[in-house]
Amino acid sequence: MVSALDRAWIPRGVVRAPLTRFGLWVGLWLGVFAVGAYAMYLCLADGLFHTNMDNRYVFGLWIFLDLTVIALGAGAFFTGFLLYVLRKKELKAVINSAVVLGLICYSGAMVILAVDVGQPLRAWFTYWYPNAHSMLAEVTFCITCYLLVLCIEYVPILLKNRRLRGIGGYLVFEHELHKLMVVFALIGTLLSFFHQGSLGGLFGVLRGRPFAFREGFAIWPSTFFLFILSAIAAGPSFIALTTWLVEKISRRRLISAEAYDTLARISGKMLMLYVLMKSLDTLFWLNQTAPARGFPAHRFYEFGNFGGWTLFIEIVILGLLPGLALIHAPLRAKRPVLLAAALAACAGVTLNRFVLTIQTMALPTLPFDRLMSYWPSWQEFAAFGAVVAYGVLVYSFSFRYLTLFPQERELTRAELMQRSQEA
Amino acid sequence: MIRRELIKFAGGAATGLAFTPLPWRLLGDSAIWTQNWSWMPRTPRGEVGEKEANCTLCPAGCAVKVRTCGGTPIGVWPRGEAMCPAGFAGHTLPWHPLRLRQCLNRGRVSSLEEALEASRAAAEGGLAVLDMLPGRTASLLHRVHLSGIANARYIPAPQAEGGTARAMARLAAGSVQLSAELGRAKTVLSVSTPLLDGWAAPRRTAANRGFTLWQAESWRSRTMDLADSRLLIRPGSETALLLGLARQLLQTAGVERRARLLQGFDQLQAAIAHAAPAAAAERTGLSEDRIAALADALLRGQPSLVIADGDPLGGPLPEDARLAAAAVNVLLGAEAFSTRREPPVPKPWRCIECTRLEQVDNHSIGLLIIDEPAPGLALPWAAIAPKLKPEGALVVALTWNRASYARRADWLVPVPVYLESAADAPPPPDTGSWRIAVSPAVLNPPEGAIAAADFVARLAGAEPDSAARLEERQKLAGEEELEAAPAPAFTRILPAGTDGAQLAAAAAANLEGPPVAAHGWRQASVSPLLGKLWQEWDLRPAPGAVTSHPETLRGLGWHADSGARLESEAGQMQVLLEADPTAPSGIIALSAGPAYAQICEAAPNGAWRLKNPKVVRS
Amino acid sequence: MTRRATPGKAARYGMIIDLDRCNGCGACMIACAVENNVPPPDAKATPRTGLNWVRVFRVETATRPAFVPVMCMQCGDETPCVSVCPQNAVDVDPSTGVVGQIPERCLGCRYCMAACPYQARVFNWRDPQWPAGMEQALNPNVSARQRGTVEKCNFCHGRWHAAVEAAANEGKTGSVSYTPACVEACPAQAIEFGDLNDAAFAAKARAAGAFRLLEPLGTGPKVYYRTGRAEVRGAVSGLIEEAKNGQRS
Amino acid sequence: MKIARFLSYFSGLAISLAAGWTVLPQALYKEVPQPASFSHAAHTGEKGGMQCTDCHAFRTDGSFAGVPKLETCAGCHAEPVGETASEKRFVEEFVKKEREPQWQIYSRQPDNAWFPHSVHVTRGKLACEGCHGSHGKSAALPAYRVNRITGYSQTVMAGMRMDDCVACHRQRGLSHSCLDCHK
Repeated sequence: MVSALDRAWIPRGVVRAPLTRFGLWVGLWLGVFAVGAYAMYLCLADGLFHTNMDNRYVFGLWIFLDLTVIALGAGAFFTGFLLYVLRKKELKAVINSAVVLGLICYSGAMVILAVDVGQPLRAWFTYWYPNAHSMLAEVTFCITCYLLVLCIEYVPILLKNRRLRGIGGYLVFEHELHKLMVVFALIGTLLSFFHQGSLGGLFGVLRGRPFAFREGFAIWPSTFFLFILSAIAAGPSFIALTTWLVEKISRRRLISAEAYDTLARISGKMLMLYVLMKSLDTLFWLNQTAPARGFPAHRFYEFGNFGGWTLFIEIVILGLLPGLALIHAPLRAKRPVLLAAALAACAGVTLNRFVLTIQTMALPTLPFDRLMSYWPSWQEFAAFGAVVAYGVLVYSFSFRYLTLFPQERELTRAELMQRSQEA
Repeated sequence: MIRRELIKFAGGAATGLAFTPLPWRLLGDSAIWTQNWSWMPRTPRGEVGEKEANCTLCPAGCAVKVRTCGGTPIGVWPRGEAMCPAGFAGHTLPWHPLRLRQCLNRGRVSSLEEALEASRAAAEGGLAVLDMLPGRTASLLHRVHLSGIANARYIPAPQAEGGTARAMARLAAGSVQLSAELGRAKTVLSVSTPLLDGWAAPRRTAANRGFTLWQAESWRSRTMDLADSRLLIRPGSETALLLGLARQLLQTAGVERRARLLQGFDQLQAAIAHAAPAAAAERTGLSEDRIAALADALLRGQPSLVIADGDPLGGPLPEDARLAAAAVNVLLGAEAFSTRREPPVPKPWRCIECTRLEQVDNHSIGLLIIDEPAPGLALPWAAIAPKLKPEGALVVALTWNRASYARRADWLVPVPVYLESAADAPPPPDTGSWRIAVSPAVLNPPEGAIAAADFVARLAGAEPDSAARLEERQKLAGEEELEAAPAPAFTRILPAGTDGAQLAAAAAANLEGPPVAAHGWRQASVSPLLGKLWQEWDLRPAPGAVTSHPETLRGLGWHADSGARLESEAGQMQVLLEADPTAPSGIIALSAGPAYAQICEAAPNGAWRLKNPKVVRS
Repeated sequence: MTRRATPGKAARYGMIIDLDRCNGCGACMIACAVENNVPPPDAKATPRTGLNWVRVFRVETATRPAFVPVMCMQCGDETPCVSVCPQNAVDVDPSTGVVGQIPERCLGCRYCMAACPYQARVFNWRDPQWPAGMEQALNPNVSARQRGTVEKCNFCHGRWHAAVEAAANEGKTGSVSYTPACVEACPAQAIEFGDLNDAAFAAKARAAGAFRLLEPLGTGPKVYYRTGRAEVRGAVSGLIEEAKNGQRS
Repeated sequence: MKIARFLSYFSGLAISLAAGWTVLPQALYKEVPQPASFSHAAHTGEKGGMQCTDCHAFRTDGSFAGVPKLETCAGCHAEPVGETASEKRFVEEFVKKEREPQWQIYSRQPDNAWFPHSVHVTRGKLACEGCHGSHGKSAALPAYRVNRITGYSQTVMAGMRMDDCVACHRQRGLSHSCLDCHK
């Protein structure tokens, strides 16, 4: 009964793992999710003292990961933009997957945020009594709206399912919706631009924190634009990485080499642009912005583990090097190089988010204060684990029952034909 | 088919609900609910008033006003003068988590009548009242009531405060009471005494204190931080420093002439003879020049005085150090000392004499009543225990809390605390001018609490009337004219107790065991709110904190930043080991608290010491 | 000690803290907690999770240590915490200049805490708890805060309320005067409270030896410090020049 | 498109709309009985002739005492004055036994709100009726209904919320900041 139902939902022409193996996989992640859900319950019902955050480290692991996850999820809007607006047809191969990834990243971030604030029941106050000057209000508005857009973008993928399209009206609806996708892609791009930027602005506007503070354009500090750039640089890399990972786990070929190449090329170009801008910004900040506020640059890098190495690794090793590898066609043609560079690009963005959140919190501002360290509690790790598990589960079900990679059917057919010819 | 219809129905219902007030009301109400959680305390409502009072938590007796709401105290604020941090939390003492509210007989809930009955039976074996806070009206009343009981003794706790003044009084002929008047001094040398942190009234030790302070101590105490000149000495070298100082002083012409007038000068000189500058310098770790500079400062900045009382919770300094300090004061002319006038006693009150603890024979007490009216009072149990009869001795603690004597006493009887009954503070140690600092009753004491004096009265078969007696005395004090206290002629004082050989031996004695500098802030246990100062911030050392230089800790094999048990022959206490690179090396600073009194012993020279201390990781 | 402010005419309340007088006793911290119904520490509380509206830092200098009380600076220019709050739970009262933090509106996102360079804001990591019965002794003029909200010093606004109410009762429409708890509590009279719109008080705040914390940040604090000791000014002010002078002395 | 196909949809819609507008908002409140019955009308007006402040007095320091304590009632009702059964019961149950009645207070504001009566009444010269309506003329105590979620009385939730305060203050140009009214 169950397996018949399972077969009926799997798209035509693709091969999926046996139900038992899928069940085991789902069970494993459900277990991870359950532990995290318990940790979240503790924080919500008991108070945030279950985390190791404190009055100094007001933002802990969660915010850092939130920022990272959202940066990596930027692949969704950027791919949509490239496909629907700039008509890069080869990206049709990954757009569905990108939308699902985006949906997971954004909804996961929202869940984490709801647990991370002290009074989640008052979260709607931000909509009702918004402070127009606050970057966080901007972030909240944009993320919610964009999450809505992602849901709308997810609907056609869902409705294309073999069982659902059988229901009268759904197919028509899906068709009509699809025609509007350009509009949604544009809206999504706009919203994404703003909230990626606002997330950067979140720290850039902290005029009391010279380590994070940046001057900028109009109301937006330079980190506003750097965040957009770094997110769209890392987004395609992340999609390439996840696609490769799904290929490995499902043991299927999902997209063509061309698609990989396109993703890598775009990522590389954007990364180079980002590295250039970031370097200029850093130089201006170290020589101009920070000293003007009474903090000579060396003061930021004389504390314990936070030496100048973070800056070097972030910009050169995890920025310039992968960027060079990705814009150089012969190099990125080698799959291991491409993957390593993509990984480095994602790691670079992660390190950037780490520096801006955790290091900003760690560095003392008062001259008579000292550096303090922070290590998350198990509840923080578990809660994040739950979000990862939630993402894996949503993606797994989407991958099994929906068409995330349109090229997969063709590639499978080619593979089967090749195999029968060999036989 | 049915399933599909149900889904449609649910869809319709959901759409409909969105257009009713309900979801929005739920959203709004749940948010308001977070502002009105049932487990959140409601602030009191009622008329706000103010009552004049004095803080009776310590001898400073600061003048305060008590703010009340509906009759309940909601805050204590200074009345013109200064207050210490504990004073501001004093009104919360009645609700202290350790507060004793019922009579307990070895942990079993009991009644006052039973406690009285058991006490009456045991009193025949010899009754003694140990007063942990002598000098109050209640202390006088103990003596009044005990006069009606045969074979009864009144024992004031040997306090750390006033140790130097008492040593000087002992040197003086007759039984004159003396008091060091900080207000009159220009230069003060404080030897291992928390002079600016609990020793004297806050109003005297705040900014603009009016005197130059030299602090000689073996660790960086709070007084050390605030002192004008700091002398970091080796632990146990107090006597050596003071004798070295005396020798320096004697080399000054005028001083020697004055000293020669002293009877017993030979003895003093004999002691000083052993305190060669080099020897004193070596013992204390200070340079000879530094000691000379100190002597010079004390001579130039007259009136000057030396206080060597020790720490209220870490224990007094050894008797020889106090005597040496007294001798130095005599050499300095002791101009900042005055005879102390005790608050008046109504004529008809017949009081029995005080018995010093060391005068009490061993195994002579059948019933010991401990009067512990306020937090933070401590006396090593090891000093009390030998005085009890080995068999059948009964210990009754008339106490505010269920911690300090709970393990030792057979009976715990609750007493009213600060603001629960009219009470007065004992005279402060830092001034000879007296007053009766009274706090009125603002709150009702818990059911079953009895004033300590009333308990003793009932034991003696008298009427319990401590409140009326306090009023009587207060009235009398109001009528008394205050006289200017004459400065005593110290040049004629005989340092009778000064045994030169003994002093010299003390100055050269070797230390036993690891050098522990025990200290404590007596008011620490007044309210859990005070934890803000050490638990939620690190302004003061937490009770039970052991601070030391990392090297020293490592040398002892103790691990920093870990909880541990400090064990001695008398008992054990929980401590927290903390490494502090700015701490002087070779010293273990123990923030003692009353728990320390339970594990240390009183040495023959009066100082408290830990016997064979060990740290065991817990 | 207390300067007057006229309703209708805006006040800019401020403080001048004399670091040479502060002896680090902590009376301000306890008096503040009592006045503002800040709960006693939980068994697991630490200096990093604790609730203190004013904290006295012990600052080592070349000579003897200095004690520096730090509370909310009630920043006047570009108040860092006000602009970041997503839902207007923080505002500057134009009639007093006090930066208000409204726990009832607070979402607990702690963005304002990240924004504050003085670390003057604290978070209720858990439900506040008083020992049984002690809640009777709470101050009726200040409400208790729930867990998950941010709180901070507001120059004892409960006392300001009480002063306004008392003035109204006497039918006065003129001025009210009040004294914050820490000012009343300080045994060394190290803290002076007043209206910076009052010329005499403002002159005192600007006198030689006076400075504000992290002044180059441009936050415009209304809490001033003063000291005659160069080494203290060097270690505390955050000014590079002062730090150099302090080391020299 | 046949209506019949959406019949179940519309029936769901209609039922939830009806319930959501009528029954459910009422279900949010629960009724708590007052300890005794009381007629404001019998005390005020021509018959009683008393003013609001005769019982709801200001203390000497200007604070508002709110609902009077038993001693105020007992000042007149040490013995029954009239002949009603409820008065007799009140005297027997409370005055004679010196038991303080635990009145439910319709307009009790949250702990975090600071509402000084002296500022509004003594200085602002506002009439009691402006906020409390015709409560002082009621012949019997209305039902005290408390919100099950928020714990506040319906009177507060309906007409004495922050929005109502703010509206009045805005009108008079009096609003400055949150701390004006929040404590």
